Amino acid sequence: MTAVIMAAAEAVSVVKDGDTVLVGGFGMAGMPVELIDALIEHGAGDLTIVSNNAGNGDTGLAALLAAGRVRKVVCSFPRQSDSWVFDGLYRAGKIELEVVPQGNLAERMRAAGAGIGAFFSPTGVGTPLAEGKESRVIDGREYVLEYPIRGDVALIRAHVADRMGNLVYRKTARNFGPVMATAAAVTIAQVSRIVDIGALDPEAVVTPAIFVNRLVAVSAPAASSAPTAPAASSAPTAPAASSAPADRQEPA
Amino acid sequence: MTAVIMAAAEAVSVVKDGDTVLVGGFGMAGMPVELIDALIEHGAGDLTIVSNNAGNGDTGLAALLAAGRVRKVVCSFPRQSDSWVFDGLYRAGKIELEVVPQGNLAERMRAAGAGIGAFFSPTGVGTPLAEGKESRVIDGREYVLEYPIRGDVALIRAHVADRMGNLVYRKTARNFGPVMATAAAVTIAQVSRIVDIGALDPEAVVTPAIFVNRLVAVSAPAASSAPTAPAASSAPTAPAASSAPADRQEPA
Amino acid sequence: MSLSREEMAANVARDIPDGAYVNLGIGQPTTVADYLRPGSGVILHTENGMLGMGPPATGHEIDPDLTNAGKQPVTELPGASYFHHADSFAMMRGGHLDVCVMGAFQVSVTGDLANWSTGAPDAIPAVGGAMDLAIGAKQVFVMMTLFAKDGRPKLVPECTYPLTGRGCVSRVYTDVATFAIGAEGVRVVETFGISVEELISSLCIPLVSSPEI
Amino acid sequence: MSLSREEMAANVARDIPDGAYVNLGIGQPTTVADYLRPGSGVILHTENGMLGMGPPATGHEIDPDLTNAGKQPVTELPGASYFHHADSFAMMRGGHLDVCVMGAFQVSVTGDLANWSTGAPDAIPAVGGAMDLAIGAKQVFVMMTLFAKDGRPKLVPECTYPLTGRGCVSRVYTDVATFAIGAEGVRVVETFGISVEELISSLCIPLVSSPEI
Repeated sequence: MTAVIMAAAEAVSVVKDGDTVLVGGFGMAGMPVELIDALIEHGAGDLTIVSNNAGNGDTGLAALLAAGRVRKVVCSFPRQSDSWVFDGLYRAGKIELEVVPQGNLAERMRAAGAGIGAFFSPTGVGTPLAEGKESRVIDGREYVLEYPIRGDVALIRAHVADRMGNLVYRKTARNFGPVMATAAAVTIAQVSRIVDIGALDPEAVVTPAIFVNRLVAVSAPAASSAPTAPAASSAPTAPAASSAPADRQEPA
Repeated sequence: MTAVIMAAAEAVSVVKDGDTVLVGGFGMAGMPVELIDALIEHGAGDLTIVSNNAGNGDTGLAALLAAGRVRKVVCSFPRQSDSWVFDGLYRAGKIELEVVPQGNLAERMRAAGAGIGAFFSPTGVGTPLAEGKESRVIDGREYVLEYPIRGDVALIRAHVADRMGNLVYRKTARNFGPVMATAAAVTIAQVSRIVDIGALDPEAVVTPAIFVNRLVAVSAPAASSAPTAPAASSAPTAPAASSAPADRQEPA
Repeated sequence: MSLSREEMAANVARDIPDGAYVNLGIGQPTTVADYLRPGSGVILHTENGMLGMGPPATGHEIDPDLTNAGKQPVTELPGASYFHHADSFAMMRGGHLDVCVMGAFQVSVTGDLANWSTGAPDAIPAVGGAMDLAIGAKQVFVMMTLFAKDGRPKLVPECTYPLTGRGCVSRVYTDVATFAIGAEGVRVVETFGISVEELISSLCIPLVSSPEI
Repeated sequence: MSLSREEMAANVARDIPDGAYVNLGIGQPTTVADYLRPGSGVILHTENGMLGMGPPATGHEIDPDLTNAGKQPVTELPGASYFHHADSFAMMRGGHLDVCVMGAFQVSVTGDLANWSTGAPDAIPAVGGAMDLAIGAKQVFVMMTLFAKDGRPKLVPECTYPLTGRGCVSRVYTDVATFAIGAEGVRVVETFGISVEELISSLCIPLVSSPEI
């Protein structure tokens, strides 16, 4: 079935207690803030959240965590300068954490979407994140066996959709969206604009409609002040962090 | 290094006797005919060719086979209505054949390009093409372990390149090109047109320049009478087969 | 009266849900597109990298860069998208297609499919995307005559030809009957010019009948 | 005189070949971009899905949809391309990047890298893309002070901190010396305000010197 256009509240009502929810975004770029707000309102709990980070500031994913709805976070980088909500829950023993190298995180979801049962990954060999995992030497190189990560629901943010559900993204806000869309039983995409069928260039569609079940138009997404025209590259009008701190522990 | 623009003869001179060469195309769509012609002229032999088909008619891949340069073909579908060159060589015992299900063929090259050591594939389980291969039940479903296919060289055809080597394709001529570009040590792309850096939409680039080593401009590729403007969809001017026969054995 | 190929294609088309994402195999299954209800919203996938495939191209529409899996020129519908082969087969293998329709040499009572090789020693093996489609689509519909030219049934206790996929076929559309294959075995959904009793006596397999027959 | 961070970054930049595809890690390594020769043709990759990343964005250029791996606003250069996360990491893991530059807590004489965790029991583990970069790039350059704040060397016989990747580091750029790690062990390429003898006595590892030193 092609995508169905609906309001955020209706769209996220498919999420059930105990579900695994894939949440797009790299920091706030590509984060479906309005869908997460609707999910908080919806009330489903005991969730496992798969996302690159574990929330920034007090909005989006951080707000979902603060509302006590999340049992476990699977991510590559929970600890950031503004991840105080997660940090507090984690230190209080109120949330589980599975840290996955970012490439394994992306590839494990890709595997779920592509029907791959498991794959031998080059990443993490000889590190604590490979402990207890099956490994194998292939052609002289050691690999670790990694399994798919599937979602019951994916919440992603794209830029423009057509009414069928074909999606294009905008710059680095693309990040995990296209992969997560393939890996969940139900994919809900928040977009800035929905255009008529035929308005997107078939050569430039990034996520084909087959991967998108529900579309939610959010004309002024909180996570982005991006212009709404697909080809526009002019400056956004809303203010943005002018000197975001580095989010990794700096070892040097 | 960004891609270097050169003539076909110079571009393919990198191919050595005994190399594995990935050749793009699905039938003639996306087949880099001029690069193959140059490879025949170049003279390298004892080649292993990885391609979806094993040549059509008497040009392109079929001509390379007819010239006696190919030791082995790895493909999903050698037998077609117009694959007489391959058929003759095969029946005469003059060429080796490894038949790979088309999805495994694509995914094995993708694995090579993505650094995956091996993967458990759902395809082929319980069939003769899985015989002798390792299998495993994961989450109640059986899979077969498949290994990467790497190329020494990939010969592909795209539509437009910029001078860095970023590529866009045209319609279903895209097929194996983007995957093969990632899976070979040296990727040579034949394109209809080379444009200035900045002329391609960064959101619509299909093969980033990092995967392309050599660019060959062929203004009127023999395999296609496609218009050269990227967005054009007007009618081609050259004649084409109006009723191509089905290329699969029809079991019904 | 047994059905013509066109009538079989119409039967398959009737069972494809509105809005489904569908892959039609090369040869006979391709003709199913002709019988889809206008406005059904069915979206066709072709393995060579496209969703939203339109009817065959004719005359000035013919474009060598736009073909179907049978390498025949086709057209593009509004809302189409193009993608590369690994993405196309990930779509298939990852279970995203609702229905695929294929021909067959044999289908077994447990839904095993044999449609790529007769195992003849002099045949050149060729499989294409059949094995990926067989295991990937949510539902695999087979379209075939029920009996081979030599009269032997093609719906069999166990396939004797090399398999394409195991336990993957859910419906079999033939010229004399339509069958559903599920946990309960093979069920006769409809017959054409033949009674269920005649079917049972001509096939060497256990059959259950739908109540309405 | 030992080098400033800026001088270390300049040293790294000097060794990046023209036209290379390069990933600069978060923090100090990001500053290497400032020292690339204009016209070097070096193309920057950022793990969050872009090749052809430009300098930091300022003022009206700032776009929340265009950031680097450190989530700082950046710009786009002509010839850029965007791709999704699986493609971006396939690019890294598949060995397509020529060079990556990262910081480190420790590097071992065999090129093991430890840069994601001190193993402190109260630390919240977080790895990001470091492990993928470490094993994926053709060359891994490390940029760090040679001694920790407590004076202990960070170039060590064996890493005591949890590993990021095994045997992956090929060059170590520090404030007092630059090292190359290869089959022959650790070679001192250049020293800054310190003699090779002093280096040897302050590090507990075997060192070979380049002839030119």
